[in-house]
Amino acid sequence: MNVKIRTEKLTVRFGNNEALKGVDLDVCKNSITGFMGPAGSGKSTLISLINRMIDFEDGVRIEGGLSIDGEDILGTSVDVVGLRRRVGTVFAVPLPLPRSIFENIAYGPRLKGINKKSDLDDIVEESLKKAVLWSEVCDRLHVSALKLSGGQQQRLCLARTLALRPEIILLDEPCSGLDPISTAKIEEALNELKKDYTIILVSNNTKQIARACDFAAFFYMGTLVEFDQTEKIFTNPRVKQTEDYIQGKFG
Amino acid sequence: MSSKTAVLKERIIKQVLTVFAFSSILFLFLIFAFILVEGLPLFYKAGVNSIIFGMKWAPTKGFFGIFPMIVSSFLVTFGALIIGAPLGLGCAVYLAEYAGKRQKMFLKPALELLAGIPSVVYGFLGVLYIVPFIRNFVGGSGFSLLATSIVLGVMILPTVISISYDALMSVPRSYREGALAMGSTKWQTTWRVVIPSGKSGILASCILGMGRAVGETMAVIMVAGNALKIPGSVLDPLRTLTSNIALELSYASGDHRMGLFSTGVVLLSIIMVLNYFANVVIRRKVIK
Amino acid sequence: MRVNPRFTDALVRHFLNLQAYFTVGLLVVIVFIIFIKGISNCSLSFMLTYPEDMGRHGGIFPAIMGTVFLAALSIVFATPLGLGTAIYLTEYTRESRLTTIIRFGVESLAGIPSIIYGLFGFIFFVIKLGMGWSLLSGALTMTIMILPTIIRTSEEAIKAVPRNLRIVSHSLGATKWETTVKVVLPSAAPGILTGIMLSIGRAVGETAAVIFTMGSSLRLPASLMDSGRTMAVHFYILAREGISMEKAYATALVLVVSILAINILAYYTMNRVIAKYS
Amino acid sequence: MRALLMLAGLCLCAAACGSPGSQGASGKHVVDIAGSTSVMPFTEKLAEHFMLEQPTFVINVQSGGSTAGIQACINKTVEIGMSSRELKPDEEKLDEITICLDGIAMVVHPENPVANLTLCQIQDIFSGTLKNWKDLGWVDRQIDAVTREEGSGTRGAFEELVMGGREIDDGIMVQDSNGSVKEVVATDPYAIGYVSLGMIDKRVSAVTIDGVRPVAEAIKNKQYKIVRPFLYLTNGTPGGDTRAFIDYVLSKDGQMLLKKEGLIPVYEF
Repeated sequence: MNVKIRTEKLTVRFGNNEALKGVDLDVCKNSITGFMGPAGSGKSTLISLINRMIDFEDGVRIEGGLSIDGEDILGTSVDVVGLRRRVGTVFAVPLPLPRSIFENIAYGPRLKGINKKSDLDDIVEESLKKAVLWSEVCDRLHVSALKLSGGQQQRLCLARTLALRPEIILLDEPCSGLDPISTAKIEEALNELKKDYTIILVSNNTKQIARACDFAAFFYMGTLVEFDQTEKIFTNPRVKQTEDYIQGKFG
Repeated sequence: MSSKTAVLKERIIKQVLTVFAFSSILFLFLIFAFILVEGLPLFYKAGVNSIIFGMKWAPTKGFFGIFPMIVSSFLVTFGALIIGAPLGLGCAVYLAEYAGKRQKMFLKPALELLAGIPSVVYGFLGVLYIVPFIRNFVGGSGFSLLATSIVLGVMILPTVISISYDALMSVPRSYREGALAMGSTKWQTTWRVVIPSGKSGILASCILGMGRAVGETMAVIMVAGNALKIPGSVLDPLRTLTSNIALELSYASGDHRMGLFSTGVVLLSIIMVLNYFANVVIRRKVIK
Repeated sequence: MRVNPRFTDALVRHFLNLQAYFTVGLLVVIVFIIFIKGISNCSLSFMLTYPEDMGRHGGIFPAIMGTVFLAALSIVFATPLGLGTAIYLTEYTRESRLTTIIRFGVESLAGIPSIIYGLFGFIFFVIKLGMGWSLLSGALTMTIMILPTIIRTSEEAIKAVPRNLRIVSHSLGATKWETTVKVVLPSAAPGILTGIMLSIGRAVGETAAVIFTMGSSLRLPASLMDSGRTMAVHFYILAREGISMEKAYATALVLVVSILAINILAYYTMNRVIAKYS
Repeated sequence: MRALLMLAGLCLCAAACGSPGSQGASGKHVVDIAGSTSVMPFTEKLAEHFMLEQPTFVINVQSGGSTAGIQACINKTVEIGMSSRELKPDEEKLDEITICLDGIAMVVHPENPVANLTLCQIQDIFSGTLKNWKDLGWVDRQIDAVTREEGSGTRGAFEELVMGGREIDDGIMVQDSNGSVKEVVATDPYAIGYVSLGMIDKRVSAVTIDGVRPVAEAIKNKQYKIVRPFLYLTNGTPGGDTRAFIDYVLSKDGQMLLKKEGLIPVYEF
């Protein structure tokens, strides 16, 4: 098994409130790992550590280690901007920038210094195709992204992340506001993408985790309760809490 | 671009922006420094009392008393408040509580445009219409405390209206609904619930209006008559601190000029105190 | 006798309504007087010709240009400073003692009356720095005077940009500055523009601070170090010295119409912003 | 937006430079003049005519007051300072040139029937002891007297030549230029003030003082005593361009122009 992301005794405190309590976790390369758990369980906090978006929060204290490819990413000397180009993020609500579809996707590549029109054209087409959106928007790339439907916007966000050519993709409850058809399309896209990327999917929807993920992690109150292959977790959980959560007894 | 240069660039940008942000402090410091450096020596030379409480202003003969001007500045300020505040508050209450959406869309910008009219235009119209009116129908030369108060009263309207309007609008809807649900009429609700809740903002609007009136210059020079005595009635001419500076600055040299800067020091102090009070009042509201 | 509250309510409503329309009426009357008295002397040639005999005859071309130069220069100086300050306050720092001090500075500058700016500009730029009565002295003084307006409106506009847009930009690997320039400022542009236009209006209408720093030469300023006269100053001198009431009204008309136009444009832009975010 | 503004600014600059008014600025003949608000209007007029004759010259005329003009001249910020008062001892290092004499006239509203005042009555009015027109044989109405501000050359001359040591009362209205004094007198029927003789037109009427009319004749034969010189000041002997303008002012054309404005020329041609 090829470890991409590893956490060691990772603890995060917001003031007096412990959001993560000593989490040890290995995320495998070229797989989809699902994070599940009720609200406030710490799964989103872990995500925001991996892309260091946690820097925008006040009063955070972090202990323990977090590494990508064996390289620590929590230190102060880490090149955060470079890190975020390696770790793409799709947020819970679709957040297109107020500009055209094309420019949304070209935003990341342009920041990297890619400005040649033909290069950008290629990247945009490739990313949209991977996000299963190309056929729907190929004839109106210069229309404002705000004009797309919610499901299309979320796939646009996925495409925008792919255009960065990242190694890791974090999806923070990407389907929470979407209809079943759009959700299916996103899951379809993810299944194709795992060949090239390491994907982490955060979801409240246990069925989605069961459908889409190779591995699943269950968080509760900041603790990693159980982590294993999806099949095992869903058929034969070791901990009672996990079983209750999967069966919908709380959450 | 390598990440190192990117980090460096960010750091430089942040430093430049910090410098920019401190420019306001720097300017404030420079203004105070230069007004004080030019104005304070005279307080030593002539004595604080003989300036602030001195009754006689004849700087070329060594008299630097600006007490009458301090009094006059306050007189016109209160005069402006007496004329401008009720009208302004009425407008604000109407806008916030009574006006319909369409009416508001027309009234609000129209009232704010009053702030855009240059002060010289107010002064000009004051000289041409208000001063002769007072001379012909009330008495005196027309250049008077009354004329100045009217002109300034109109000039502070936009300040009073917009700030007390904001204060009234920030009173939560639930307060109004609660009172209306108990069977109060609109006016009872406004008078007993909304206005008391917006009290501090309304007070702040009046204090800031006072600041505007104390600081106004050109319009005042044109209608005040600029006599050096403390006015004995509303029909007497008077000279404010601001107009003293503007009237004589171009002719002054030596101690005379210092005297005008001393006037500036006193004016600046009054303004800072007013602003401080306005801030205190507003902050108290925020804390509440 | 008890007064029926409904009756009081209706009475008060009408009274307040009257007050509001009376106040708007003041604006209408002011503009109307200026218009009626000024229009007969105001023509294109009035705006494009040079004054003669101290302004008793001829036009106000140099005063219009003086106004344009002064406003343009002060905006060119004040916008980077003001926008930079606003960006610093909103994007680059958290609320702290430092920001309290900076905000205190901005608020204080906003409260200082224009005659104090005139005094300061006169002693500092005109005399101590030896710039004399000049376009440059006037523009620098005006810069400080309009700075608070630009800072406040820009800050409001920048704050109104949804936080999520910044998060997205950062997640795509943008630095803070890239996020600010590419995402935040374009979204805040209309609000910033409003502030700039209000400042232009302020510079155009100002007299006290300008007359002691830019002087009152009626000639067209040919360089930054030349003295000049703005429309407001020209109008003040025409009216106050009784040089020509006709020309004074005509100048006032040009002055008031341009200020109203600038302000109306500013409100229009601002409303578009409000519509966009609500 | 900024770029747009700058562009607009540049266009305007270009347009401005193309216009005839500033063409001279690129040439060498610039003379800066500043000082007394009393002398300013006349200098402005002289400059206008001079520049018509000599298109390569640019004469910048600023008001600001006698003292400011003298200071500016000492600092060499201007070539010529204008003054409507005599120099004080510490200012005497400047060279002074009298360009003309100016009478100070007492003016009232044209509807005012009071046509003559004694010097003593004027003193009483301005020292605040004589307050009602009734005492001068007109209606029972307060006198709205207007004086000039402290530091003004005209006020200085008025205090010296009329008040004779008595102080101007604090209750008297103050205006800061000849024009604004005239404006008050022209609009207020009960006002009285003093202005430069050259300012008088049909909107105000000048009263006789002790029976003497304030006209050029009376000033020349020394009957009318409220007279002061208008001075041009230079720091050292004036150079070419400055000299050329001063020569014009003292020439027949210049002096005739001043005479036409109601001032008393120093040279007769």
